[in-house]
Amino acid sequence: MREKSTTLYLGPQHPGITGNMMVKLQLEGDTIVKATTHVGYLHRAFEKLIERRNWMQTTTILCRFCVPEPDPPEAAFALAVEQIEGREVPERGKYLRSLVLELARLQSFMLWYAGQSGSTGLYTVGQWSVGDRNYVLDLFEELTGGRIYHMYIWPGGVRRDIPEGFEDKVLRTMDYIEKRIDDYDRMMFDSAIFQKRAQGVGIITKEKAMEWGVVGAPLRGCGIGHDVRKDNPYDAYDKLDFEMGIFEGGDVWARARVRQFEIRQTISMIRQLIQNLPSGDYLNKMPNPMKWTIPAGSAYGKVESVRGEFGFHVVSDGSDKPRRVHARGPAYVHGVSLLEDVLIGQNLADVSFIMNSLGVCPPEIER
Amino acid sequence: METSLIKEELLAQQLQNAFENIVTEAVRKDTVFAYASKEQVSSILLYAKEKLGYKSLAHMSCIDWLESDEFELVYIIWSPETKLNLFVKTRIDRQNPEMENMDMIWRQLNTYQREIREMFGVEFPGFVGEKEFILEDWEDAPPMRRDFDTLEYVNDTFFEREGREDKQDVRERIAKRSGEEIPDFAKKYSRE
Amino acid sequence: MYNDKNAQTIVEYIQNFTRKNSLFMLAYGTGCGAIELPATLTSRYDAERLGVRGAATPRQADLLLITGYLSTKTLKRVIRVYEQMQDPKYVIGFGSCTINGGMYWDSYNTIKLLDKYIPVDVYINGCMPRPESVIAGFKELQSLIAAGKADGAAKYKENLEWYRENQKKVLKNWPLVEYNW
Amino acid sequence: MSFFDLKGIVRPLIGLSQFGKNPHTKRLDVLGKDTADRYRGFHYNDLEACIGCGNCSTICMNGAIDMVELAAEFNISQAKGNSGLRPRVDYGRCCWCALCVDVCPTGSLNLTKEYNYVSPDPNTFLWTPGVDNPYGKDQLSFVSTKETSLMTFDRVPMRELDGTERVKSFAEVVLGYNEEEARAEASRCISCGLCTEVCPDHMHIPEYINAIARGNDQDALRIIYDNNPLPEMCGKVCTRRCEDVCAIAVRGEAVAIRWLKRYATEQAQTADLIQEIVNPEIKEANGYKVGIIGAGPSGLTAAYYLALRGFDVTVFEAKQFAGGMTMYGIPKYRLPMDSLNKQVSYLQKIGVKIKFNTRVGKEISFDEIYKNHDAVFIGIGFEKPWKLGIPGEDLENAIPAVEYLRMINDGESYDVGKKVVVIGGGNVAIDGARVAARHDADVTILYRRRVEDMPADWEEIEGAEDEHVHIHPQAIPIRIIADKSGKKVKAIEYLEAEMIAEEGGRPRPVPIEGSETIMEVDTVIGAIGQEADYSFLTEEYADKIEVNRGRIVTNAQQQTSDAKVFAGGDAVNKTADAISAIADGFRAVKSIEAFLMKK
Repeated sequence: MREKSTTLYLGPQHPGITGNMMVKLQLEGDTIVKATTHVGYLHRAFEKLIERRNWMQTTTILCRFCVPEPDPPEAAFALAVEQIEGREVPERGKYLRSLVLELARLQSFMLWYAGQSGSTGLYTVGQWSVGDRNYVLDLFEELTGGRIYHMYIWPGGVRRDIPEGFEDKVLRTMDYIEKRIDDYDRMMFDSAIFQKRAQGVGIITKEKAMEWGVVGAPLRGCGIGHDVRKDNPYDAYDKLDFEMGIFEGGDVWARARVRQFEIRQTISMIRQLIQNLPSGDYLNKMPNPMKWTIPAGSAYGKVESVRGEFGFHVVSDGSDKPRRVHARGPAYVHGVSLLEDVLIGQNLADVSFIMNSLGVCPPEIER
Repeated sequence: METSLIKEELLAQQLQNAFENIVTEAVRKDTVFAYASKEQVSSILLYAKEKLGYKSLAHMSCIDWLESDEFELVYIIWSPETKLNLFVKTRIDRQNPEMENMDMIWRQLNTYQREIREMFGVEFPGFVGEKEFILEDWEDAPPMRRDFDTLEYVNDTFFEREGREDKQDVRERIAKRSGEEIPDFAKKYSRE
Repeated sequence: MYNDKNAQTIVEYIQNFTRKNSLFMLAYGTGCGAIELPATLTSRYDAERLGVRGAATPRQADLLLITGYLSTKTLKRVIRVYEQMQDPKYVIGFGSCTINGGMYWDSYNTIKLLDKYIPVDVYINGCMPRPESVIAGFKELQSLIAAGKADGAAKYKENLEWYRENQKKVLKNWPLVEYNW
Repeated sequence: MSFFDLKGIVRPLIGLSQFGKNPHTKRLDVLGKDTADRYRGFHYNDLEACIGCGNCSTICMNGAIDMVELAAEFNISQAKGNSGLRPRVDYGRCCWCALCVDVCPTGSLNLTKEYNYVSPDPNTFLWTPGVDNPYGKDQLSFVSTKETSLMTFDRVPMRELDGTERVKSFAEVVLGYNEEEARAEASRCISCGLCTEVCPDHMHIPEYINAIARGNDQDALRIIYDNNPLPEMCGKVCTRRCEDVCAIAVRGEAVAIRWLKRYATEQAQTADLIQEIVNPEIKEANGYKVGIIGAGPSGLTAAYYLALRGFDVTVFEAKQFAGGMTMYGIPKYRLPMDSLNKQVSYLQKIGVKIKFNTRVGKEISFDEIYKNHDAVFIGIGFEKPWKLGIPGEDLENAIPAVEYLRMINDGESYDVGKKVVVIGGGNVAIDGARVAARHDADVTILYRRRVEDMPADWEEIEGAEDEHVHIHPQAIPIRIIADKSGKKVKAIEYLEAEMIAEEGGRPRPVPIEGSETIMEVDTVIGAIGQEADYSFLTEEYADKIEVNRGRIVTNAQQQTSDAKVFAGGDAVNKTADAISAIADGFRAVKSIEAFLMKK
């Protein structure tokens, strides 16, 4: 007997949804037969606003593109501007940028731990990891002056040099967090509940992955090893020793394993960056921000954010304001067409679980 | 700098050989531009995808060149082998903006095309996708067009908190205090 | 004390005391300020000791947090959510965006003055507010409740016409459902 | 995985290991009191250090910062170079990006550690930093330093001839900016406009600098010609008081406003080109005739703008060339002759008639000018040098500096010999010294006060030192000693002085008794000041036109006690620089127009 189909609106106000968005589900029983994503609840028209901002002002609005991880947008924009302008970044600036990007990745991974485990009911991990994440945010506060929005990476380098004694603090924090991650893993990855929920759920096949433009951890979870940090190294990544986590399977479990592997790589990278931090200038200063013009041209600057490739297509017409800044976040690919496809055949209870593992971040989709 | 662009020059040459009437340019490290006409874009993208290994679509973007009455569409594709970014650029008429639907080449183009249709009003004949993507009940001009003035819209639609009317302009105040008369043609150089 | 006109009766006092110590906030991250809520609720800042904790649906919630900017599309849902909530209900506005538009002051898609659309009891300064500020906001709201001054919901009912007029100015094509609260 | 997964059930119990441990939860009473040293909280503005340039307001992309006038009780300085406005921040807009801090030229605006503020009233989020949070002074966190500021505090250096190279000829010392340097220098400007108030002529400085920064040199020139017809001269020798109040100069080197003006004027190398670029609108002739006495800066300015307004203008100049003191009093290595002549011939193209070699009172009488014109402008300047007032100054080789400079500029020769003493500390003295140095003389400047008290520009003083001119400060000459013939100078005797601070005044030099020194010299050049020569005013007019302490008395509109006669330049104002003279001329034009058109 065929069950009657039901339409269910999941979100925008729903405790399980990853942000302010909505998925319209066509259900048969509790199996999804069709999913349609609705976004736009967080549309702030950044790209329109940037038309009215000059280059310097643009750098401060960018971090709001993606709230859980605000630094990759800053870095991607800076890279694009540097490409157009031909501005060199001093070596120390490159290292500090990478340091900030890795710290941002670390705190974002910790937030992911909370989201991923929370959506299976393992709330303790969330209490731990979000509580411990504050130690990373403390580092940011010390370095950049802000907890979440740093506005630290500028075209040409970084905004301020590191304060005194900062290196020690970073290393101490890393030691602490490294110890704690093992606890999270025991709680989460060793848990029978999590394993059973994650394995074989939300599968993306290898063939589909490239075709659909999957990036980041979901791509590496399909056994395909691509990472912007390795492919097109930016900042100090060509001087760092790290590995990509590549796992087969393409399910939530594989993606979780990728992240489990990479959070340790991140900690090791932060240690390397602190140990090899060169001396010298940290910023190749731009001229007076009110009169700063960038020669006409366009560029695509991309960095690896925790959820995958984050890029900015920047077009300059030679004036003091950008002509067009178009962001491409990983969630733009993962959160709309891919999500609609992956959800088909899954259980209703797994929706927020899968969304967490794909790293769907609505503010990045609609900007 | 020039000497290190071997890979980029090679790609530019390959495309140049395969297509007539396109202009290619190895701009900088990892970046190659190809300027083509509207009709050629799909064949270039297919060629690059199938023959040259540019398997991944990184981005699709639309730029409004109000001055020359054109929209510029940019497709940025990336190859896992050469690790180069290829920009395929084309310009279409702004008055009657239409572009070939290409979401069968890359599925993600579906999302991009939906956004560009909504934000710029570019039509993609034959393209299936819900009309409303980000906006809801939008009745004005497509907002990302440069002739849509967001500040004007805001002043018409939303409120502003009172209590800030006593602000002054430094330049005007100085000019008033000293009796300086700034000629009209110079005012465009005054501080905003 | 009994001569003071503003003095509360014993019943009101007990009512307010219990209300202020169990604020269930609706889990609805309307904007970017929501990123500090996990931090506020978890071990380091632990807002739960103030009696603040999440509630899954509007009908169980007392507290609506508007975490920053509201796009017009979300405003529609927020109004709906707010009207579904049962009395007593309170609203906290997070950060610059709810006060005067914040950094999206010239954006065509976000509202600027939250108090024109729904009543707001407390505003928290910041972009975005830190967990400390959020907790300060909760405490301020608690003291307002204890003093019987957090009367946003009553205001909304009284001035419904005015709120509706403002809401309709930005929300086109939406039949505004009348809830029987 | 089997159905019964023991490991999977037991391992999560690791959570129990945290049991009994001290929690890292912060106590409520310490919450919010331990922010980082660099936290970006509320603003704090040092109201006294702030000059109200409004740069913070301009950079703020949220339109959160307004410049407002504060209440009188805060005693905000309304002096020139201070707009008297102070920033007010709307915390309903601010995003704490701190760009305002990083562009603050004075470093007065900083952020504090304080960030906690909650209120049920949304109208209380409008704060004036420094007024609403005076305690912020002790909580500064994200501060503006010279190193982290986005302002460029160092000037693009001006290329100059080398000191030893310079003394060989009268070639121009300063080489001028090239395009790249000019753009870089112009882009340092923050366009606040504080400088325009200090400029006597109120030139539109931010506008033309901005035009240069944006690459529109011709627009810049057009803006400059709006109220200054001799910009090339100003670009080379202006006293540039504008640079003293430059917002950037509070912590760094002022924007090189003078050199940028010079750069803009270099875009027009001939008079024809100036006309082509400036292309001023010349009004139809209105039939009024205006006579101008003296083709100095004030006279030429008045002539130019009157001509543009349709007046029939005639300038009477006693000497062979126009320019007045700028032609005869400034050595050619600072202001080449061609440069001035080019500007004058542009004025002539516009329709200004100049009668050279026509000294009023000699070739033509003042009476004639007065009667034949509807209005008269007097811009005669100070050409008569003051006397030193010491014995021996009538000797043959004791010569006033203006006279010496005039002779050299006129192409006459004057042998100063090997050893020269210049008396005075103004620009004229330095000019005299540097010119003498170019004639292979060993030059010493005697000045009553200290070097830092010298009224001359520091650049000129440095230039002189580069050219091996000795400066002997705190030396008061008492007599010049003649040689055996009794006609020529042999030596000069002077007293050393010490500076005695006086209450309420600047320190005064007091001679030290018994410190008389005699220095052998060939020539003494005196440069202690000049005065005007009013001998052309016949008795009839001398009564009508009031002169007080050597200066013609005018009202604020440059009108003298005779309604038909206007005056300007050194003969009227005390500042004695070219730009003030130009300002006088410009003001006079407006009042002449008002005076005549009203009739």
